[in-house]
Amino acid sequence: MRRAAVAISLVVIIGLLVAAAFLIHPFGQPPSQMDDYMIENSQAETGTNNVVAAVLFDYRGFDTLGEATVLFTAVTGVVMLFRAVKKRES
Amino acid sequence: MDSLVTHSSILAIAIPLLAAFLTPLASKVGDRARNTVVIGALALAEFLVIILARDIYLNGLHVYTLGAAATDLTIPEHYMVPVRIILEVDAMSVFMGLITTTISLAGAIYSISFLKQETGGDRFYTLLLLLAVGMLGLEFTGDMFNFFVFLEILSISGAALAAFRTRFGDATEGGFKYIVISAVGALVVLFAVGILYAQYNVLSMAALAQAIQYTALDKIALALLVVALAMKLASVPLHMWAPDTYSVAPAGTTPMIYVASQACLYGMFRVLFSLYGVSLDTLAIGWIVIVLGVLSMFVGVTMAVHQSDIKRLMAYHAISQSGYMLLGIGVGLAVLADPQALASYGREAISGGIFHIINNALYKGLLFLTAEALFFSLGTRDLNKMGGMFRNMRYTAIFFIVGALAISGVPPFNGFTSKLMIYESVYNFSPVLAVIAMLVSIVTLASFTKAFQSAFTGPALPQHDNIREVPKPMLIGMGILAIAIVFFSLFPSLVVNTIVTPATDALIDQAGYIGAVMGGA
Amino acid sequence: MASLSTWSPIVLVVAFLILVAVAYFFRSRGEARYKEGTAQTQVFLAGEEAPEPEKRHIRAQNMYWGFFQALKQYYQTTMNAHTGIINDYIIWFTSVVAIAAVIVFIAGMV
Amino acid sequence: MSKIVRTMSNILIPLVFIFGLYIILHGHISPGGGFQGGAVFASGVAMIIVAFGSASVQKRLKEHHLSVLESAGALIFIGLAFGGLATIFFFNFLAGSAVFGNIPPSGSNPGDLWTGGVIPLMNIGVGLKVLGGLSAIVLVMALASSGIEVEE
Amino acid sequence: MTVGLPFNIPFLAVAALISISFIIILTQRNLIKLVMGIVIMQAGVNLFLVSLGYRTGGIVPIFTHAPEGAMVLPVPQALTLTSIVIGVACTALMLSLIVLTYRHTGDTDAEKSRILKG
Repeated sequence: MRRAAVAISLVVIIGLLVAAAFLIHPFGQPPSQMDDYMIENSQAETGTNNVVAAVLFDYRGFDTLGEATVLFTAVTGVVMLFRAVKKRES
Repeated sequence: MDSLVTHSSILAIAIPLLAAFLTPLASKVGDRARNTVVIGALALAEFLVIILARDIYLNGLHVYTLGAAATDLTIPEHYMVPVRIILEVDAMSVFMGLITTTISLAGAIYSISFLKQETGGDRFYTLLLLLAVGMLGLEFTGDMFNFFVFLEILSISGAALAAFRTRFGDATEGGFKYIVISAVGALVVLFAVGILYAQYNVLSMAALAQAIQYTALDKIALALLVVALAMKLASVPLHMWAPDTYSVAPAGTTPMIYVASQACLYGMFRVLFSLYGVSLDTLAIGWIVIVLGVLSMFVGVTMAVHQSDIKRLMAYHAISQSGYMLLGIGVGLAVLADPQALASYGREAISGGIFHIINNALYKGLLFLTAEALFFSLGTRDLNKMGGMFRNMRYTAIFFIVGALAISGVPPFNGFTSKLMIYESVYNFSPVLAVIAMLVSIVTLASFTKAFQSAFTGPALPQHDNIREVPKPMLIGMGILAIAIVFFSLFPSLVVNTIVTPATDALIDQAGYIGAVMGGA
Repeated sequence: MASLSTWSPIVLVVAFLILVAVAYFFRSRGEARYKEGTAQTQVFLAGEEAPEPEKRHIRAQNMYWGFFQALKQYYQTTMNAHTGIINDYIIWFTSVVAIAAVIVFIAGMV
Repeated sequence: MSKIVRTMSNILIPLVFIFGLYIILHGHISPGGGFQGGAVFASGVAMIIVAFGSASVQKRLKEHHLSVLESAGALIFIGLAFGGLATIFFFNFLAGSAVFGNIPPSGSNPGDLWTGGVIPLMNIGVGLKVLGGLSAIVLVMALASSGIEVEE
Repeated sequence: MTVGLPFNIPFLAVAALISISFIIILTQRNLIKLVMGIVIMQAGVNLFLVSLGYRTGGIVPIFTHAPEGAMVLPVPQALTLTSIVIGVACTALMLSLIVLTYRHTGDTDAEKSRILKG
């Protein structure tokens, strides 16, 4: 039962992934309406030569804040997990 | 005040986040300073969400373009697509925001006395704030990739919190299961976001919703998104992590992790209604959601009756109650393309589902807190080892009764109101589904009778002689939720008209959601 | 909302309060002969000695025995499905993705 | 670890740290940035731990120092984001001002360090955060795997 | 829609990576291997994101003195960076939880280290 479920679902999922690979735009020719704006205007708007840095910290700065938060969460979590657990009797 | 309203959507996310970064420093000062920072930040977030909600009900939905020169400059001048991250808060998002902040506040207050017995309290509170931030961000964002980022914040902080009591082996296991499920789910979501980005080269939900054509790739993305979010919201048969995680999560965090899964439910509806909308094959997708809902209701409740671990029992009920929401909103989705059916019963089904989210968050949160109070006092979650606690923990018992009657849909409690809305509207769609829903409600009452009987009634067991009522902060945390339940029970039409109906309208109104960003297109 | 206009919890609350008042009335008519520490406070079980509290208490696992017995087949199947192994959770996930994708594509073709 | 490893680490570690700082500080005009530089820096810390052992590192470098560093970085970052609140959260309020305010000419140019507004400052904040955070993760996991508990 | 097969090989590589990761996750009972599967899936998704932004003959999206040309898309690179950091964070937490599970149960097998069931 488990083996059949694994086999069938894997076949369907691999099929979906391969179909997606064929259906997606040809490699090297992406649509680029949003990115073109950033390439053209990042220097004037943010004063940065590095467009990726402009995207990271200006256009999509909130994502970067979220990403920094994820790292902060993971550090807090790991330190918390390995803390000394001595129950203080109240 | 005006500028506070303008910025309230981002401040509701940013202030708890700032507090989370400050908590490690504040706890160097002392426990009292730390508690003040945490509870103050959550109370401030609650206040901000309330004024945001008030403004949204008066003036329509909020958009907030991060980093632009003006909040409503969603699209750069002389350009056709949004390039920045946009927060898009409508009545549905703010409805979830109200739930999130209320439950987080109750959970944070509740946890104070629990942390007196444990080490690592500052990390605990940091993670608790981050969990609240993750939920609020998930609910307020209008950007697909940002959605993924907040999904990860929510998952990682939730998993770490679930494993907080590291001295128990089951706690680490529950946390591990949660993080694995979340990691796989979030990666699948990210893959789907990548597929959408590849086709339309935009990430804003509104811009995507306008551009979407329901191609074969969109169908793949839809299947991946819906099932991944269904796993995060613990719908049967993807629910198995939920009892493992909910049963081990400490103190006030269990309701929060549960609300986090409700936030994923919101995310699923956002994807279905606002992102895909009527371009979907609504009947087929609606039936997928309905089947997931019915399975969740039935399997969840039958598994719950069987449990003898009180928190597992409640976790299975949480799954079962999510089924009602999926059923109600699934029926609404199935008839979304049919204006006549939508007007006659579809809207009410959606309203019932949405009303059930807030009712359920309140009473399920209260029940999780009472279960944790029992665990706090007795040191066990096993119902077989409990008995006669009514004498020793009177307030907890009363809170338990309130929650149990509400969840079982006993009139006049609020659970009955939302279930009534779901029964009536679903009956028009398919009578069998309504009958199943009623049956599930009966079994729910039966299983809570079992839990109450074994924990609170019966003869006083000698080993529990010196057990006393839980400390005051715990009672306050439970009291907030109990008062909210009583209020919701006594004035259901007020609540429905004030917050539920706008949320329903916002969820159905895809054109409004798109127009707020794309400029009436 | 059609259903909510006809539904008012206040009526039920008032009815409940009236019932409480009636019950209190009957209770107040009773005789106050209750004495601590006599045979009155003991559990009466057909004249036999009452067992210890541990034995008297009905444990959670013994409740609804008949219900579980009647649904034995169902419970065996579902309990076996809840293996608690993390891999199985993801197998369920991939299976549902597969089913959902097939339904979405078939519904698109019809 | 053997003497060869320790000697080589002694030579390499300053270079790794300087390279990490360079990547952090030049994030806005060349490939790199706070995350990448912080990760390079943390890999230097990982090298110290591998070469000298976590127990001896722990005497000099406590976990809570790294946590404070991380919190400070995070606060710099979110503080800069709050700084734009006069207009909008995350508004680049320093672009065009006296601090890091130069606007480079459009198109190809050699690059100027004094550009980018808040971006270089955010890079520094994120860099501090990532180097503190990743070092803390590495240190704590190394300590945990050798059975030493983290002190609160 | 015409599809040039040789040019979509990066996307096929993505499909292969994600398929491999699913095979590992579904069949391997060792928790460490499970995490390895998830890391491979992260790699696959990251490769997918970054290859979405490639433009034939494109240059790095940074203005320097280097010869000018069409730049590759910057947003996928930013998204990939974000996703990598998130992946690292997630992996660190998963491995820590495995260490703790091993301390409690003495095993890293998914079935033998299981306490919660039913």
